[in-house]
Amino acid sequence: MNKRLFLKTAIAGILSVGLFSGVALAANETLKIGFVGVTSGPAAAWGISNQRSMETRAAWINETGGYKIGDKTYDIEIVAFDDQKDPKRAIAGMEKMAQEGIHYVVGPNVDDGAAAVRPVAEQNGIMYFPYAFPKSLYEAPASNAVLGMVANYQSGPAIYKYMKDEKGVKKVAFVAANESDPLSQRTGGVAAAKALGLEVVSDSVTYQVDTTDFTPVLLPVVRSKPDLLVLSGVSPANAPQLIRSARELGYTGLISTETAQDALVLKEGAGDLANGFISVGGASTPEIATDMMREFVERYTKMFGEYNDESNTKVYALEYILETLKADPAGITDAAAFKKIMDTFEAPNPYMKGDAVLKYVGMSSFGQKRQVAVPLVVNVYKDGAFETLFVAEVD
Amino acid sequence: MEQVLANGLYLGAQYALIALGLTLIFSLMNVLNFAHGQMYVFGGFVTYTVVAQLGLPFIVGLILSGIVLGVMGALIEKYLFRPVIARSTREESTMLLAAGIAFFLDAVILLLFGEKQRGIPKIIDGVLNWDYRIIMPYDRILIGVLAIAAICIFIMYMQYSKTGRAMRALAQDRVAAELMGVDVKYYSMIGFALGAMLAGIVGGLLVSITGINLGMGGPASIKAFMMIMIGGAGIISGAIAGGFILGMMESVGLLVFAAYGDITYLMIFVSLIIFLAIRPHGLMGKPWG
Amino acid sequence: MNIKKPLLVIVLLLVVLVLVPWLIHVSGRWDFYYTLTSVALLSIASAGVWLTFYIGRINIGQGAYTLIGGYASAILVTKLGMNFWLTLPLAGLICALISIVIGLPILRLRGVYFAMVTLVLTEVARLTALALPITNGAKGIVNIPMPTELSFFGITIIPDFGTLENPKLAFYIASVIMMVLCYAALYRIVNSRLGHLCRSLQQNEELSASIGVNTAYLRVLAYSISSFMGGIAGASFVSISQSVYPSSFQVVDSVNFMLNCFLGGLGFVLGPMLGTLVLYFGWDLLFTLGKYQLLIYSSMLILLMVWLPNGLLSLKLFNRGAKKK
Amino acid sequence: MTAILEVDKLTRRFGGLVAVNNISFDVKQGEILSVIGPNGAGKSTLFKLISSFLSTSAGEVRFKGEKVSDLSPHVVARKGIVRTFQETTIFRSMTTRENIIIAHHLRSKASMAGYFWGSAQARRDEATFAKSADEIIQFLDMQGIADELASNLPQGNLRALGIAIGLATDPEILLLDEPFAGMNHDETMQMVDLVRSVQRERGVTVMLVEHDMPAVMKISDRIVVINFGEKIAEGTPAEIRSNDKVIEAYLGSEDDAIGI
Repeated sequence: MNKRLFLKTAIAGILSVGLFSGVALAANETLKIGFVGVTSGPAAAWGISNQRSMETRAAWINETGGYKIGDKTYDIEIVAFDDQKDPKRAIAGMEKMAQEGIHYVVGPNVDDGAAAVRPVAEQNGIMYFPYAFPKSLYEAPASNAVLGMVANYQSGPAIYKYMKDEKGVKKVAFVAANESDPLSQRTGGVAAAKALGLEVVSDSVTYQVDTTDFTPVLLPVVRSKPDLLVLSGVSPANAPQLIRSARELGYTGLISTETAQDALVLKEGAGDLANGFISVGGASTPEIATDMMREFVERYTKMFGEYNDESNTKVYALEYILETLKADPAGITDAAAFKKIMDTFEAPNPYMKGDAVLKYVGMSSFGQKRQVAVPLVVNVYKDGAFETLFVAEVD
Repeated sequence: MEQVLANGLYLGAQYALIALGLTLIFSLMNVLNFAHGQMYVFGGFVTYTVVAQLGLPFIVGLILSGIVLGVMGALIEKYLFRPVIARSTREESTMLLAAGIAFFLDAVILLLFGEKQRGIPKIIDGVLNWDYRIIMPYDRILIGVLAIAAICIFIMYMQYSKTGRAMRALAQDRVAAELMGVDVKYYSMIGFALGAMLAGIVGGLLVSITGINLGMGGPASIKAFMMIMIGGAGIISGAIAGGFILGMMESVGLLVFAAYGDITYLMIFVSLIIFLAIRPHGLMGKPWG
Repeated sequence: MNIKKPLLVIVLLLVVLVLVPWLIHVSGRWDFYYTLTSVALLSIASAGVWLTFYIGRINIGQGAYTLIGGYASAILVTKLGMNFWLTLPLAGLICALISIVIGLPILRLRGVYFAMVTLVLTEVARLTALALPITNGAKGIVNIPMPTELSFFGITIIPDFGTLENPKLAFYIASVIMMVLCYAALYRIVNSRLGHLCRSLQQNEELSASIGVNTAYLRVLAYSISSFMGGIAGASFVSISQSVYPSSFQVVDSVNFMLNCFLGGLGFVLGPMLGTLVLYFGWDLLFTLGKYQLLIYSSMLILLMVWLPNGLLSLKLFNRGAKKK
Repeated sequence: MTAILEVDKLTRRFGGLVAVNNISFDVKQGEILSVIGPNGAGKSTLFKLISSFLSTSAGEVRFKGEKVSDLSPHVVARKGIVRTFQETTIFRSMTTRENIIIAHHLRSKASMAGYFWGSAQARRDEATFAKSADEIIQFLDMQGIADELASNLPQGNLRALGIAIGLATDPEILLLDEPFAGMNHDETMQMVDLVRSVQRERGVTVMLVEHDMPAVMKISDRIVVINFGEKIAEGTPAEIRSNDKVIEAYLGSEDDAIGI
């Protein structure tokens, strides 16, 4: 009896200590930036490249003496939460960020998660930078989400126009996984292609993300004889397989996507068949990368063993947060100040050669400035590396 | 049409091989191995490591995948499933264990092999093109043939070897087999190892075509479950039939429903439910399970 | 015995409505409100799964009903402008009705066959949500308003959540009250003749039929109660996240509901509640482990299972007062 | 004695196989009727047809003149025809008493909602059942094992429990599926007495399927013999013993199966 009582008390004690003492003691001059995204399970690749970009940059800043905002210098700490691609967990992650007193969060990676965390973010004054495209996240009355990359309905038209003008593309086909994000992107892509006067020859074929053989999926698409095959919202895991199957079925036209890809994955999965594949990237191609970008890639590779080209597009969100805070230090504790300065904020882009600047855009897509202006870099894959096809800007 | 059949056959061969291991384990121990897909992924990564990182021939990778997974399966059976089965009041409890193992393997795969999609270079180049009626790359044909060969070897083994016969007796009636002097513990372990080994070999085979990533495990398990339901749980021939049927359904369905893309799989799933409502034990299943 | 039962409910209510908020207040861990709200709602859905276990069916399809419930409530609120609190029972009823239609044919299946069909059901629900126009397909339904005021003859019963200073707390209170009600109902079912009949079904369906139990009816009844619980849990989640997507509830959720039951113990009414608490909270607490989170989490799951194959509640510590069986 | 149950040209096919072929016989009020036959003769199928666990291919079963074949098992049970099973089938994780109480379900008057809310009727039901269960326990002399978990009971007790479950439903006809299987001589004789007392003291008509010849000869008022799905003989034990067709049928099977 006594033993039981003791055990029960002990367990209760351990539990309550575990539950209620998790508040980390905030050391002076540490600036916490959150990350809520998927870093385990099937979609782990999306979140991991994201989280590692942030951690690389943070370690770099801390190693070189910290980041100066206003008259204080901060160490940057990345607080990461794995939402397992579950919108319910994503909410818990955002709550955790609020608990840690964090006001700036990168993520979530998918549409449903980004929509689900909105109430929590707005109630707790958190600005978050999702990698999800639905316009409802960024249009008023929503106010706390900032699109962290170029949306497909922005990059799509640019790519298709280039293809139409430069490569004589007339007929386009779309394939997408039957999940929310890719399907939404396909709808956007089809609309953009039609607006340009292109003929859409196939836009209804979908596949399960767990498909192990894409030949049956692509058979009807290839038979519709498009000049350009668009892989809407394709994940880096599926891209090489789709390319390979299409080519093996005798498809000779162009293939493109509006998501970021990894060169090594393409090389391993499709080999030479991937040559000519067009995708969207950041700024790490040799033509436009600055020394800082090169150093970033170097540090990332050193820290994690292997670089992931998807990170090119994901290096920006943290940079934007820090630069904007620098512009108005009040933002550190107050998202309202951050929002205010967003309209006028401007800083040089350290990662890309030329006179590109960091600023917030999105007036034409969302009616308010709720998107980071990252260069729209369109790459083409060639023998294990990307080459820049053209660079465009989004307003 | 020829193309559709060829695609269906190729898909069916790989599916059947995945389902075989799962159904073997189920027939012997009544365990629905949720971790089967993860084992398949693990096998794929072993072959990847051997071929792409160490530069050894494909066949070495394939054999090593089988061995590594076989050993893993034997250990899992001996130290995890056996004690749990012995002590649990409801045998479904093993599902939690199997799911725990699936999570565990997911974590290990992520830590060991990373989050990226991996693949190895094509084993043979070139595409068979029969008058544009059947287009089939040679490596795909080779893998399809290897898969069918593996299925045949497995059936022969179950039919004619002493171990195979013992396992079949065990699958039919555990108690009777025990009375007949079959070492139930030993053969359960061998059976689990064999099932896991099959998963590893499929992983190794497919890494050369579709590549591998850590997300493929869970969905692969679910697909394999569907196949063994179609054929009848715990029936070897049922699993093979289920694999080929699902392969054909996908191949045909994707062509027929191409215009309504989003509903192809919905159709496949709904027809599976209707089929089972009419035939509650699958094509050739026994009324057990 | 009869006096003890209401007492138990009151104690449970006191714990969740007074003790927990007090602890949260003292410790300042406000984020636990959401975590515990999740636990409450997920354990309602798991309670449904547990009930199907109780009639001897492995249910891996609860995710389908949480999703249907979520969509039902979202559509009623956004398209018809109904009050959320009315859509909540309606969502449950819609799920129960659908489950009757689906359950009639599939409940004849047993063992792994039933388990697999329900697993496929979750995927069917997701694909249907993607394909239908009323669910808004891939784009989901977003910007769902907060629960509004519920009044009765001018008396406010539930305030408008949108105007509350702390909607988090309001959601917590609503969820835990629902949870306590669900578990009280479950306890009542299990300890009444209804429960004995369910147990007879679990142990031997043929014998049950031959002593005159309408097994088909009882199975469908239990399954529809189970789906009702799934439906209200799903609807509540949707109102918290103010959005619903086809991927809001997936196969993983269905599997988790089942695992919650296993972990807590299939033989104990409070099993699914404890299982949900441990599994969900466990993951949250291990959050500091970073990339080793899943590894440690799954290892602990395996060890727990090897240690206590019949669930946490089979531990002697908890079983002091239980009847010797 | 009047016929309480009429089996009329009952037929059941499984694919090409005819398991029960055009069988007709009557069961009279209050008697013990045994159905015997070699293995695979179709005895169990016959039972399943009578209790509606299987649907018929042709013919029908009438209970007090009313058709009772091709219904649901629970409906047939409700009418008073209750079947126990070939396997020692009981509710394994309930105690003896719980087994018996649950088996009273047929007599319950409360609705499902009544159980849930614990209505007055439901409480009256429970009290009645508990009392009746005590009586049955007493009647079958099971006081010693009343609170024992059924899965812990030895073979002989299980069979008695099966009969107790049958009794609890207050049947008019009890269908016993091989009640003596796997028992030694003493146990069998005890069981024979038990079945006899059920018939005499409770007025239950008993129909049983059995292999054990001596027991059948001892217990039965009348016997129906089937072989290859067809009825080959019907009569008192004495008549059956001297029937040529029966001896012929049994000569085909193992010697000890006859036991005479």
